[in-house]
Amino acid sequence: MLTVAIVALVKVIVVLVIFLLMIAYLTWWERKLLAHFQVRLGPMRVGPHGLLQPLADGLKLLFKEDITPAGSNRIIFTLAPIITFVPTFMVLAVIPFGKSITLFGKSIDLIISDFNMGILYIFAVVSLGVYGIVLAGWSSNNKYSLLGGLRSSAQMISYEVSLGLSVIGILMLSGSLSLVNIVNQQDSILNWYIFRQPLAFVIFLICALAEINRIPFDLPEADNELVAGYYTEYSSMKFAMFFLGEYGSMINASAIATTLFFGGWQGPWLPPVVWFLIKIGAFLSFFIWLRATLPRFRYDQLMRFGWGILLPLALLNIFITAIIMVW
Amino acid sequence: MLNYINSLLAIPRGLLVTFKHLFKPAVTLRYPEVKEKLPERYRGLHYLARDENGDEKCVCCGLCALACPSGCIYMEPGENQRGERYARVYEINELRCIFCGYCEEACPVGAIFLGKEYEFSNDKREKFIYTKEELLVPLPGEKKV
Amino acid sequence: MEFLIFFIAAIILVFASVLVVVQRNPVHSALFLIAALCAQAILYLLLNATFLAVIQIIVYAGAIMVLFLFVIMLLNLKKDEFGPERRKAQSFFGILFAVLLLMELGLVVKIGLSKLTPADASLSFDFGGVQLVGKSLFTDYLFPFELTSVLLLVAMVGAIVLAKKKL
Amino acid sequence: MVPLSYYLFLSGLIFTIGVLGFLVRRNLLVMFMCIELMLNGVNLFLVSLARKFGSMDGQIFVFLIMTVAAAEAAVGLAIIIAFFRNKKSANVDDLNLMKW
Repeated sequence: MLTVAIVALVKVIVVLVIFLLMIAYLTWWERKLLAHFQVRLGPMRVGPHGLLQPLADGLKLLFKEDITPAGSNRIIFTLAPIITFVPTFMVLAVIPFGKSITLFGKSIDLIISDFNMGILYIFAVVSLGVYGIVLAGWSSNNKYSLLGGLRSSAQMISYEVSLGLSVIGILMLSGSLSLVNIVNQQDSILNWYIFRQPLAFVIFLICALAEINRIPFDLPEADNELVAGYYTEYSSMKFAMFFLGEYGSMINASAIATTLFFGGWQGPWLPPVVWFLIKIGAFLSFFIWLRATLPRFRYDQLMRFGWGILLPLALLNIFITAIIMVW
Repeated sequence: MLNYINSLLAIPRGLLVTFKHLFKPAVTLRYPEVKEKLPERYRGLHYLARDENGDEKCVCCGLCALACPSGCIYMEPGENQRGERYARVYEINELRCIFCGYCEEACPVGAIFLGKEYEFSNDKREKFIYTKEELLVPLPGEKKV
Repeated sequence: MEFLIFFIAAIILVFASVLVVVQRNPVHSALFLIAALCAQAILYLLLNATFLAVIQIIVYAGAIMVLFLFVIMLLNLKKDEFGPERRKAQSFFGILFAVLLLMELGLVVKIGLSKLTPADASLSFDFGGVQLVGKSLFTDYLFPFELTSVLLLVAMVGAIVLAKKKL
Repeated sequence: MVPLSYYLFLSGLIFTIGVLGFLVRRNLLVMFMCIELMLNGVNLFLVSLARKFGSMDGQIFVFLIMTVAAAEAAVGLAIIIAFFRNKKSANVDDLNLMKW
């Protein structure tokens, strides 16, 4: 009992630390890569090639003045960043990041909790993340924030439907809701679900982009129309929490996409954990690449695209999968 | 239908364009360490020239002040020991100056020039009124004011 | 351990439910309702209803309550628009009735429990899991299940008709 | 192992709180939330009995109640919006057109 608890605790701590480090260096990587896409250099001053930039940013944010606007709802205003930030951590609990290893004569699974309904759990936790944004928008007592919050909640609810439906094809093929089983089924590259569910992958990717508010779906925080959307009024550590939450959910989206479609930690030669990190990194770079390329959607286009194109496509995907399975 | 396919293909096309840009060398200049090569006719901070004897060329005729569209040049004439007219006071307000170079063109004796110096920022407004001592080219062996 | 979790979840559930009723600001009420729903999901987990616990969070906390919050923000009620709240007589009778109801429920549960003969049934391995829920949903309860789809369709049409200004 | 009676009393308590709120509050939205509370009390009751008898029927019922709650929320909130649009209020006391 005690050893189980200790092992679990160690796993949680290690995963959290690595996750936070990844978030920190994701901001650096994004700035750097984006700069090179735009034929610039990006951060160069703090440390060699700006490697200590995340540290400097963090310190700067920590020492900024923490402002709570007058007329805002103080409790909810403080609560909102926490609500956006915590679910991103909770998603990590069910993502397998490696084959089980043997340590001190004990076999340890490289997953925090092998919950047999991993995918449903992820959806449950992710759906709670909307509240942070909505409440932040509402409690700031600011028109831009409220508009940003409303927009984002509408966007997230709309795209969550297609996101859920796009995964159902995989669930039908795998016959399991456990992410561990899904990864184990993709043992060779031909068994990766991207090849068996290409349409689902495209829908999943688009919906995931919309869920994590990345360009081209960054309407909630559209800088040039809404100042900064729902976090216009936020400063200092609270702003940092939104920032962490956003980049954390970006990593989560990559991790889930990797697990579902790209065989998770499966791969030859290299250790499984390394493969997992490489695949996540590729996804993150792809997101940044998209940011460097695509313009933002208009709001009505966004809604029409979500309900009019993605949802029918997702349903069609389920339909085709069912037909092929029964055949 | 063809329209749709075309607009869908626009996304990978755009991605390709940005991808090509990824490998271009950055145009950024790392400023304080590396400085931009200024063009030949760059107009920066003024300086007052001296003749071959090391005397000031300026005869305080006032043509530069007349030509100046922003009226930033102020001068008071004086007479030196040899009885020649010279500028006792010569001030240029660099905050008002628009660096048009008309003073340089107006000068009949070739005394005022616009140099290549552009790093003369300061946090006090008074420091931008450059006096004659600051504008004159230092004599060899003399330290610049 | 199980007792501890039960009591924590139960206390959160009861307090949050009371606060839903007591809070003057509807947004606060909605937030406490979300907290209550999450606490109840924990109770479901204790009762081996894993699938229901997850569905509770996805459907209730993730969809229905977001809709509530959305509407509250859309209406954006000012303080004075809440109207006169809690009339004295009404509160008195309301509380009286609630206490009577609670006593009655308690009595019913007590009497009912004494007549309940079977001991705890042994549970199958994945009781409350997706497979068992799915199996009974698509065999024994197929007709109600299909009816819910009709119900949802009707609700959707109804909501659109009601919310639209002009048809 | 928590005794069944605890769960049943708890669900009764939640149901009662829902009823109380429904009777006492005058804000339509909060009344609606109290209905959700009542439904949840019943759900807890059903799930705990399902556990006791080791049969899935109770859980299936909860599942069905949840779909009903979702449908109810959609229609009910639409009604509230329509009401608010006409009366600029969310108070049940203003909902008196068919009173006489």
